[in-house]
Amino acid sequence: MFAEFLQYLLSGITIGAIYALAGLGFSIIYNASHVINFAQGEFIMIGGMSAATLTAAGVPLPLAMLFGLAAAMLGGVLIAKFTIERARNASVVTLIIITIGASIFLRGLAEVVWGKEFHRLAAFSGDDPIAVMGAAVLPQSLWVLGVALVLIAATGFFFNRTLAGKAMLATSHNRLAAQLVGINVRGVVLVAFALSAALGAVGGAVVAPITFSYTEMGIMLGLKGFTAAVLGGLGNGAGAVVGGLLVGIAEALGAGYISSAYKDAIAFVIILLVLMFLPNGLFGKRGTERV
Amino acid sequence: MANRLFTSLMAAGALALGLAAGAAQAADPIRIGSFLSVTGPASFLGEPEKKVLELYVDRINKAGGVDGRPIRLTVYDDGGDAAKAAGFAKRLIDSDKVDVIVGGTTTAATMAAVPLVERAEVPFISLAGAVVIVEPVKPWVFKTPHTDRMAAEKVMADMTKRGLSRLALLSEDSGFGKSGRAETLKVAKDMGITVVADETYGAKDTDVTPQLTKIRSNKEAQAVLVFGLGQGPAMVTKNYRQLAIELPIYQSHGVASMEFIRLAGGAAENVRLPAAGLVVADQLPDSDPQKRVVAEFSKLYIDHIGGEPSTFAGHAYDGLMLAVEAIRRAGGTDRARVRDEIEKTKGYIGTGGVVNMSPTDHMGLGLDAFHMVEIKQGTWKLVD
Amino acid sequence: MLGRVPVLVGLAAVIAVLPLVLTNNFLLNVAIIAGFNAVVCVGLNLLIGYAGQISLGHAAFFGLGAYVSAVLVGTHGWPPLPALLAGAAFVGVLAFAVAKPILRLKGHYLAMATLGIGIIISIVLRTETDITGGPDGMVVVPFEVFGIEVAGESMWYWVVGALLLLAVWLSLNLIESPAGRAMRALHGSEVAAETLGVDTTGYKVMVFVLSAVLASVMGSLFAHYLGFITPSAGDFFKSIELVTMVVFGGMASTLGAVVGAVILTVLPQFLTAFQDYQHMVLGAILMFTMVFMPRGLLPTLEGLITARRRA
Amino acid sequence: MSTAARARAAMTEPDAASPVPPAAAHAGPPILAVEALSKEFGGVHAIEDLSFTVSRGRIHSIIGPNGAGKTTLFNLVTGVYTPSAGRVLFDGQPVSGLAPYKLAARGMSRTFQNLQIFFNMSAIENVMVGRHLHLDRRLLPALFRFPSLVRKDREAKERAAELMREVGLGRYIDAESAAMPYGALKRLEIARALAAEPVLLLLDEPAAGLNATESREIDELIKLVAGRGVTIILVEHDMKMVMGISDHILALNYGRKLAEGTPAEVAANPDVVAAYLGTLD
Repeated sequence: MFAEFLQYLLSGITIGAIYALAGLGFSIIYNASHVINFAQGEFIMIGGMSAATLTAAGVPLPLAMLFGLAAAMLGGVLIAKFTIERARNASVVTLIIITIGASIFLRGLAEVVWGKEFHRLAAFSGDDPIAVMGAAVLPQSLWVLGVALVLIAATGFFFNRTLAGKAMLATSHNRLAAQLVGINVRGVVLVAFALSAALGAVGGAVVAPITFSYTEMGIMLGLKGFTAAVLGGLGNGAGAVVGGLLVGIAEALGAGYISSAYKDAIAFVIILLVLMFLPNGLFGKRGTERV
Repeated sequence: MANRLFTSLMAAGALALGLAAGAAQAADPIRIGSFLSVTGPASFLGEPEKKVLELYVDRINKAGGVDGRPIRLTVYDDGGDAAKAAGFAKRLIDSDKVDVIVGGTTTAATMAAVPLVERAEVPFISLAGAVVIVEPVKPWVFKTPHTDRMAAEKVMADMTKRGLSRLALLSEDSGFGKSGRAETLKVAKDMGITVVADETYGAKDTDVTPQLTKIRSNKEAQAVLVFGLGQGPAMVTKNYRQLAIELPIYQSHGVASMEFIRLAGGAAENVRLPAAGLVVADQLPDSDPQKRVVAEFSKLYIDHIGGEPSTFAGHAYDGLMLAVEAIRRAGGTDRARVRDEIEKTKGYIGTGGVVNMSPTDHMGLGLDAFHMVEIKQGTWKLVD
Repeated sequence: MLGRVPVLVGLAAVIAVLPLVLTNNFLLNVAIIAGFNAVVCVGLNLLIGYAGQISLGHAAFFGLGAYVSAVLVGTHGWPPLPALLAGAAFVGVLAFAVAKPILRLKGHYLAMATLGIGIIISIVLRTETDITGGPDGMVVVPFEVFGIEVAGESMWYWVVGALLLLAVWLSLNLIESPAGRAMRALHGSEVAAETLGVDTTGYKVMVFVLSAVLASVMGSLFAHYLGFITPSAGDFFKSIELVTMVVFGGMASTLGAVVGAVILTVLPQFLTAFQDYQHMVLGAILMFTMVFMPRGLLPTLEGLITARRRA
Repeated sequence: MSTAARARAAMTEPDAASPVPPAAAHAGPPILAVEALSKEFGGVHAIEDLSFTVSRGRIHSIIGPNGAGKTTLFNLVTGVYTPSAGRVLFDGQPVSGLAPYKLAARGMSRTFQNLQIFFNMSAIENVMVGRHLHLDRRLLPALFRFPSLVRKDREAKERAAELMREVGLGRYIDAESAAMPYGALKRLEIARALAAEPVLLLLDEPAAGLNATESREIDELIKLVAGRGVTIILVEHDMKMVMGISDHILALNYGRKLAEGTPAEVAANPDVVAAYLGTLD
């Protein structure tokens, strides 16, 4: 009984960590530019695909991951530079369509470069499950959790302790004021995209041994990341992380105890319930509209 | 103003489409059409199928075609979606005006196209597994792979041999998986096997541990049968090992591809499944009539496409050959005569076995061509 | 802005002349599917373009309509027309029930909620295998009404063409009426509209239900036309496709929605010629059209033409 | 009321909710009474324990330094905000908690300090939205273009054009609102509010950002409207204008009433001078 619960909980936390990384990516970009980047999932895909295909070609894993990281960051910066920056004043829907276009483009590019088949990435430290109180944990799950933890802590450090990070936060609070005190707000948008892409790419690489890599792997992960970010309150990084873990755990428990077929629906049911009572998410800023 | 623009846009679009369709009216080729799941969850079936069709059509054309007529092959990717498959079947019939269709990677795609080919009276050789495709017999529909019923029978015969009688079933929510589940339940009754767990998983699931955790907790189960195709079963197999389940695991013939072993990695060890002789060609006795055909196909595949040929590649080859032979015998592409000739196929030795069709059997394969294999050290090992 | 009459006459002329160049059933088939999409987009444009409310889950209503028809006709032996109406009623009630709580949300939160509803509905369609046939879908018999069977591409072409004209006429009528102005006003400023007596919640709900019901009706017909239906008719990608058509053609332009639907239905058919590159090309076209014409194709072209005329 | 009922009310009863006709001035209870009204935002009292009345057919001004709570008060009176405590009576009926559109149906109309123009519509369409309550608001007649609806719509358009000319926007009748200058948009809001034929009109800084000539024109306009029996509540920083046209003035500071009375009385009140006029210098 307890072993079963623990099994569900552990798989929930593992996948939740990836949602948290994706959600954090959404939040960072949202803060810098008020854009919901629907291509966030593609950064995960680029990370996963690079790691899987390059290691298969004999490249050492760290190098392959580094390449994926660089490729995703380049992709992110190019999207920011050539689309988002130019379409600053477009409506919310138009911006959504632009990022969806970018996501289709990146997926198409990946199909050309890597093909449409599924790729396998060997687990970083073997496939032998570790028994934990009756539940079995893959060593890769620990990699996912560890890497996610480090990335989240590093992101937190960047925004709270470094000048560049503080400048980005300032920009999200008041773009004009930030501009006036000499912050390069355009640069901020580029950095935000690069940072989100980096989070996604590393997340994709560590999760690939669990999920396989394929060009469509980023779609659902991206949507769940968006759910995590909204659940935590858009623009609230810590909220997105909590949101991601909540979604992951709820999903795994739901799949175990309610219905595995409805697993993917659980995240969306939660978000709808939360939005009905808290229109700005769990930790979002509440405020009355100024007229 | 914008109206005029709209008109001309529409007209230009229509015209260009018309030209694209019309430009191909050269010579008098034999038109073979295909819709395959080159992408999506069944891509590891569809992708080699496409490559094989292209390779062999090319070879036939280089060798002078069929009775001097070249083959023109049109392949569409249905992405694993049955509605898309129906759309492409319509396009093949109405726009490309094909003489015969060889395709339909999945059962769902096949079944979606069936009413269309029946209405248009186009011979259609499906590459999908479920028994519903040919039972009841549909005049214009044939298939090359073994059925799911045969797979279930083969698996349960093997279980009986090993003294196992209680089975946990985990089937995919795809057409193949659903049909496989139904057949398994039916066959189990006849063969004295009890199904003690009956779970399903989604073709695109990336985590099947919840279902497997339930099976693990089921103390009655003695063996597990996974009925699905493509990457899903590879995910199941990985999760199976992750949960350290000790029971013997069987898969269906829907994973008889090196791709499965590659994806599942070490987890695939000791998995048993029924498969066509193709994957164990070198282990077949020399007396086996298939041996020569299969060896030749494997060599060509490895030389021109690369990698190990899967049974799915073989299904596509068989389908194409059955069609070409029938056209040759019919002396042309008259659809009704081609259909009749496919139905009269006797003693055709293909990668799937020896094919003997009849008006009541549109597949023509016996259980003898189906082998139980086990995955050992990352490759296929013939069990019987 | 074009007047109502020239738009309607022009569209009617195009629909009448088009079969002359659509020389085979496949081309007619593409035109018919474009027509289906166009009608749904005309409805969706009322919601997104005019009332300013995003919906990233609209295909779910299309899919639901299709499945209600498919199930009632196929499994329960209903005649197609009552099944279509039952589907529309069901979708109408469902849309009405969800509309109030979610339409309070704004911007990205509304996008999230509609996306969630769409995905949940499509998962239900995919999962309730016993009713819907699961991911593999189900066969649907031809549409038949008053003993006449609608079958064959040319017959469907005229049916869909007539429906498109009707939808455009209704849409143009609505936007130039008090109800339509109220709906546009709440897009411009919700609080101002309220203080002028506009029941903004009521109108949001109204236009949401209206566009959902239109999608449902077209979904029902689409199922009969195709003869086969899978959950992909109502999934996330279809929703995104519909929104993209509206935004690409031009928000708050009825003709723009039609143009967007037609181009984005026909384009992928051309792009199959690019084989492996087709998704890259589609993505690039979407991105750069929206970057350089953020208002969409038709409004931007109209703007250019007016500017040139003035110059 | 449920959404269902609201939607139905909006769609199916075109005339049930038409406003009170311009009432007999100077009769009956005060048109507006505010009783012990409070509004808090996260612990901060924007309005605190405020009471006052507005009698019919007069120009009633509200003054106070920035942050005194004037706009909050407008939002409370028009139903945009719900009060934390206290109540608002409109025409003798308690209306706190009613949606703005219902207050509009009872004859209340307003303009905004920060423009709330429907920039996605033409100028004349903006004014026509103001006629909303007097038109056929149902869906079906709209979809099928019932002749009666078309006829009333045409009349509404003529009336809107007339109103635009009245407020001095004659040359913008065919303009897109997005292309109009600031001063013209201020008037457009007034024309739009007047189109509703309100009994009570709340103007939130109608002269802000306008030059002296434009200010004077707005001044004349307000007097003209008041002259027709519409009660006006005015929030304005332009003291000259306020002192010139108001019958009655309410001075606020930090959400509380500082003083009340005729312009002369308020101007002479030492508290007001200290809190407000003093800062003007």
